[in-house]
Amino acid sequence: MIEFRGVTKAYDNTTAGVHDATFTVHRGEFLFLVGQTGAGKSTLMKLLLKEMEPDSGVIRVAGRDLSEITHKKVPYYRRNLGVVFQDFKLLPNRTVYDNVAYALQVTGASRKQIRRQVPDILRLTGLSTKLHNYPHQLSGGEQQRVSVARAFVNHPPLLLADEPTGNLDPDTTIGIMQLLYRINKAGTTVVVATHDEGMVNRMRRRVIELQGGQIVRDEVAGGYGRDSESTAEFGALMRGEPSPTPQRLRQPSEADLFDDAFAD
Amino acid sequence: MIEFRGVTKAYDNTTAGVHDATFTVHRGEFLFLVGQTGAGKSTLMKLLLKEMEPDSGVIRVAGRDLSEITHKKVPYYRRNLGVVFQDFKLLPNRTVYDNVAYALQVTGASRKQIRRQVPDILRLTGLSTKLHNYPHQLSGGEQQRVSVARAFVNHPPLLLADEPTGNLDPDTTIGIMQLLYRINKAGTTVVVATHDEGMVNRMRRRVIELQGGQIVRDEVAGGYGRDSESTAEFGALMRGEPSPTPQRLRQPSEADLFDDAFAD
Amino acid sequence: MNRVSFFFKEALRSIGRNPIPSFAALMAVLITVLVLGVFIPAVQLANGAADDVRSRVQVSVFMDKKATKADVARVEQRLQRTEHVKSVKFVSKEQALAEQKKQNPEAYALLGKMNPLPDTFRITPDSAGDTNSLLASLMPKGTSGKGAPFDAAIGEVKASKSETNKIVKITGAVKLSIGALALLLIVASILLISNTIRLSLFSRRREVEVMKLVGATDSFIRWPFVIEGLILGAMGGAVAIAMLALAKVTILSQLEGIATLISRPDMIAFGPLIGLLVLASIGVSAAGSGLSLRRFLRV
Amino acid sequence: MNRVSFFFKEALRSIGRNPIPSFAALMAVLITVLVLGVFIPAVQLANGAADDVRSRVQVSVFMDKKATKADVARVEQRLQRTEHVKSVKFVSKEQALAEQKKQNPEAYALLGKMNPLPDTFRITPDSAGDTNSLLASLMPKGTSGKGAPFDAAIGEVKASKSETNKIVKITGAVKLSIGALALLLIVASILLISNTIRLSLFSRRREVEVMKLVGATDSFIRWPFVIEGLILGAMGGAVAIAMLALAKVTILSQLEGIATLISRPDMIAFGPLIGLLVLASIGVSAAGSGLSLRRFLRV
Ligand SMILES: Nc1ncnc2c1ncn2[C@@H]1O[C@H](COP(=O)(O)OP(=O)(O)OP(=O)(O)O)[C@@H](O)[C@H]1O
Ligand SMILES: Nc1ncnc2c1ncn2[C@@H]1O[C@H](COP(=O)(O)OP(=O)(O)OP(=O)(O)O)[C@@H](O)[C@H]1O
Ligand SMILES: [Mg+2]
Ligand SMILES: [Mg+2]
Repeated sequence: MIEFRGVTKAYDNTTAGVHDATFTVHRGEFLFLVGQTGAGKSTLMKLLLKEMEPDSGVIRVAGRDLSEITHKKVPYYRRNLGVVFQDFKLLPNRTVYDNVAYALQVTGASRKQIRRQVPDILRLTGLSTKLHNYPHQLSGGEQQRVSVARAFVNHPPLLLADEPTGNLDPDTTIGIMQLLYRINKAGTTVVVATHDEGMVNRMRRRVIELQGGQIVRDEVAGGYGRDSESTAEFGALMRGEPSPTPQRLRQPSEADLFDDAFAD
Repeated sequence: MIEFRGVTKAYDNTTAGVHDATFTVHRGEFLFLVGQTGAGKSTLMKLLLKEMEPDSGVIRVAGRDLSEITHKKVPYYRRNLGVVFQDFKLLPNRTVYDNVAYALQVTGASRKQIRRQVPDILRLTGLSTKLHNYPHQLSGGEQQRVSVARAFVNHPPLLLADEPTGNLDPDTTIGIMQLLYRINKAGTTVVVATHDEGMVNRMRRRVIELQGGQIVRDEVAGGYGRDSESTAEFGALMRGEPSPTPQRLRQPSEADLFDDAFAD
Repeated sequence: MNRVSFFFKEALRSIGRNPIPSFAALMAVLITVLVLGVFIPAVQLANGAADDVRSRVQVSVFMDKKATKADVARVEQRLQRTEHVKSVKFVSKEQALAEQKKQNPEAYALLGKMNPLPDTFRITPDSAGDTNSLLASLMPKGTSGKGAPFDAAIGEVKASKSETNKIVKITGAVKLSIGALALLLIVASILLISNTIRLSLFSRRREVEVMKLVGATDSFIRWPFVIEGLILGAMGGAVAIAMLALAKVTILSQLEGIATLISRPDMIAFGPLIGLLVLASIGVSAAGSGLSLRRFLRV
Repeated sequence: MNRVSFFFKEALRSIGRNPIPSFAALMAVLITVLVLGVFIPAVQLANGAADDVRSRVQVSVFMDKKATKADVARVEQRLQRTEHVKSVKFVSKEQALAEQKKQNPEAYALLGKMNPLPDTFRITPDSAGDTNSLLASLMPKGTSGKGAPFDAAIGEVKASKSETNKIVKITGAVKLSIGALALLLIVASILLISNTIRLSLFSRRREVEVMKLVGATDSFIRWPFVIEGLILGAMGGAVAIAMLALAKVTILSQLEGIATLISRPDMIAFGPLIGLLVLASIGVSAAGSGLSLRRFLRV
C-alpha cells in the first residue's frame, strides 16, 4: 500500500525533517509511528498527503509514484486518504456537521448519502449533541473527535492519524482506538503517529520509530495474531483488563457496530 | 490564591460549561484538574483568565474579585498569570524567540532583561535550536513547548497549564512536569488540566475532577508530603522508577537548574 | 443542478459567516458604482455644456445689397442643404437695422431712413470644430485658388473669429481632461475592488488550504467564491443604484433648470447607465474573486 | 524612547510578514492619492476655464459724444478705482470706427469721414457674477430711483447681456458639478482606505486576541498598527507623488499650450498640493488603523 524508498526531506538547510526513510506498509496493516517531538512523524504524513515533495527518494501509494501525480489530480488522490491532523484543521466557519459533510461533498456525494453517513459517524465519535456547534465552541477533545470523524466518513482505503488522541481522556482514547481497529479489520490500512507509549505497547502492532528523521526501529510486534480479537476484546486489552472472553458470548458483531465508549 | 464560590457558566442555553463550582486553592499549591473531554476544564481556565464572565458566583484571585477588575485593568491582571493554552495560541508572524519575548515586552521589560531571560527559558524547554523558526515551521510538540516557555518566562505567581503535555513524548512530558514542579517549589501556585491519568497518579498531588461541569472529586492526595522530593527524585517518580536516593548525593540543586530531558 | 445549488448555498453561508470581509467588498462596489454613477452623467453634462459654449460660434452670410427676394430664397435653400449646418436664421435688413440701432443709437440716428445693412443669414454649425469646413464649402476655391462665395448674390461670408479659437481650445481642454479623469477613475475603481476582494480572500487562505487538504478540486473551491463575489457585487450595485435613483429624484429635479439650459446634453439614459454599472460591478467582483483565489490554490 | 523604537520595529516587521494586506493598504492609498492628485488640478483647470468663458462678459461705458479728453481721463481714473473691476480697456472713437468698418464695410462706407461712434471703455468684471453689482455702482440710483451714470460725461452704460445669463449659468453648473464630484471623490477615498485598513486588520484579529490574552494593553497593541498605517500611507503617498511628478513633467509640459490659454488658472502650486495629499493619506491610514482596531480589542 505504502512504499518509501530512500526518502529524504530536509527543511531549508537544517537537519530537521526525514532522512533516507525506507519501509513498506502492506495493505490492511496497522502501523504505529512513534518518536520524540520533532522526530519527523508529521513530516512523513505530509509527504504521504503530497502536501510537500521529498528532496529525493520515491514514495509509492497503492503502486503509484506520488511524484507523477499532477497538480490537477492531487485532489482525487487525497480523497482516498482519510487524515486526522495533529492540529485538527477544521473549517472555522462551518458547524461540526458541515465540517464532516464537506469531506463527502468534495467527492460529489449525493445529499441522501450525506444525510445517512454523517450522523452515523458523528454518533460513533460521540458528537451527536454538538452537531451545530462551530469549532471555536468545542473543547479541545471534541475538536479532535471532529477531525477523526471527518477522516473516517469517507471510508478511505488508507487512513493517516497524527496524534489522534492527544487531547482525549483515556476512555475516549480507547473508543477512538477501537474505532480505528474496527476500520482496520474492515480492510483499511491505518497509520497512527502517537506519543502514547502505553497504547502502543498494549496494542502490539507494528511500530516504526523515528529519531531525528531516521528510522531506528521497525518491528512487527509478534506474539499476537492480527485480526484475532473482537473490538470488545481489544478495548479490554487497551484498558489493561484481563481478556473479556465472557463478553464474546454476547453478540460480538453488535459490539463492533456501536460502542459504549462514545455514548455521551 | 484562587477561590471559586458557586461559579456557574453555561454556554447559550446548553448544559455545557461549569456548574456551581466551589473550591479554594491555597498559595503554593499544585492542583490537577481532570475530567473527560468537554467536562469544563478549559472553561474554568478561561474564567480564571477573565476571558469570559461567569453567569453567577464569585471568583477571587489573590483576594480580588475578578468581576471588579475593569476592562482597562485586565491586561495588568493577566500579567500575573502564566498560561499554557490547549491550542498554544502562538503569534503566527513571530519567531519562537519573539513569541516568548512578547510576554516580557508587554510588561515593559528592558531589552537587557529580555536578552537574559528568554534564552534561559528556551534552553530549559529544549528550544535552543529553534529560536528563529516561525510557529508553522515547528512540530506540534515544539509549539506546545513554546507555549510553556512563554507562560514561564515571566515567573508569574499563578500558572495555569491546559493540557501542557498533550503533544509531547513521555521523556519531554517528564521534563515539563519537572519544570512545573520546580516552579511550584519556588512558591508559584500551579494548576494543570490534563488527561494523563498516569501522570496524575504518579504525582500524588491534589486532584479536582470535573464531570459535566460539576466538581465530583476534590482530594488532597495524602501519604506523600509536599515539597519533600528533589526534582530528580520527582522525575524518577514520574518515570515509575524506584526512588533515586543515590542521586541526591550528587548536587541536587544543579539538577534542579538544568535538565537532561531537554537537552536536544 | 444539485451542485449549483450547493455552490449557491455555500456562497450565502460564507457571506453570513464573514460579515466584515463581505461588508468591505460590498462597500467597495457600492462606493465605486456610486462615484461612477455620479461621475459619468456629470462628465456628459460638462461635455454638453462645453459643446454648448462652443456652439455659440456662428457664421454670418451677408447678402449683396442688390440681392432680390428670389436670390435670398435660393441661397437659403442651398444653405439648408449644406453639410455641417445645424440651423439657419434669416435676419432681414430691416431687422438688422433695428438691432444695430438699439446697440448704437447715436451712430444710426445720423443715418435717418438710410439702411446700410444687408440681409443676413446667421448659421450655427453642427459643432464649433466644423466651422472651418463649413466656411470652405460656403466659399469653394475657384480656379484662381482664392475662395469666393458659392452664389453671386452673396456679398460676404464671415465667421465671428475673434474669440472662436480660444473658446474652442478651452472647451476642448475641459472635455479632454474630464474624459481622462473618467478613464482614470474607472481603472482605479477596478483596481480598488479587486484589491478589496484579494484582501478578503486573504483572510480566508487557511480555509482554502484545509479544503485542498481534504480533497477539494480547485473549481470546487473557486465556484462558491465566484458566486459570492457575484452576489456581493449585485448587492453593492443595487444599493448604489437605489441611492442614485433617490438622488436623481430629489436633487436633480431641482437642478432641472440647469440641465435644460444645455441644448444638446446628449446624455446616456438613466436606465442603460445603471444597467451598465451593475453589470460592471458584478463582473469585476466575480472575476476578482475567481482570479484572486488562484494564488491561494497552490497548496 | 525604547518603547517608541520597539513600536517602530514591530510595525516594520508586521509589514514584512504580512505582504498582502500591507500591499493592499498601500495600493488603496496610492490609487486614492493618484486620483485626487490628478483630479484636483483638473477641477481647478476646468473651473479656471469656466471662469475664463464667463469673464468674456464685458461692460461697455460709452462716453458722451461731446466728452473732452479731461472728461475721459477723469472717468478712466474713477473706473479703475471702482470695485469688481478687473481691467479697463479704452477704445477711442477712431479705433471703434475702424473696428466697425472691418465688420460692416458696406454700412460704414456710406458714412464717409463722419464718425457716429463715441469713445468707449470696455470693462472686464472680476467675475461674471459681479456684473450686476458693477452695473449698480456705475449707475448709482438717484433720488428719482432710476439709475443714472455716475458722471455726466458718460452717455450710456451697457452690459453685453444677450448671452451673458446663459453662459453664466452653464459655467456655474459646470463648476458646481465638478466641485460636488471632487467632494464625493474625497469622501469615497477616505471610506475606501479605511475599508481596506479594516479588512487588513480583520485578517489579523486572531493575533490581537492572543496579544490581549498574554497581557498586552490596548495602546500597546494599537501603536504598532498606527505606525504601520503611517508608514504604509507615507509609502503609498510617496509613490503616487512620484508618478504625478513624472506625469507632470512628461505629459503636462506638452499640454502647456492649453493651460496658458486660460488667463486665470488660479491653481494650487504642485508643491503644496502634494504636501496636502501626503498628509491626508498618512493621516487617514494612521487614524484608520488605530480606530479600526477598536472592535478587535474587546477581548
Ligand atoms: N516548515 C518547516 N520549516 C522548517 N522546519 C520545519 C518545518 N516543519 C517542521 N520542521 C521541523 O522538522 C522537524 C520535524 O517536524 P515534525 O512535525 O515532522 O515532527 P513530529 O515528529 O510530528 O513531532 P511532534 O510529535 O511534536 O508532532 C521539527 O524539528 C520541526 O521543527
Ligand atoms: N463558546 C462555546 N459555545 C458553546 N459551547 C461551548 C463553548 N465553548 C465550550 N463549549 C462547550 O462546553 C463544554 C466544556 O468545554 P471545555 O472546553 O471547558 O472542556 P474541556 O474540559 O476543556 O475539554 P477537553 O479536555 O476536551 O479540552 C464542551 O462540551 C464544549 O462543547
Ligand atoms: Mg507532529
Ligand atoms: Mg480543554
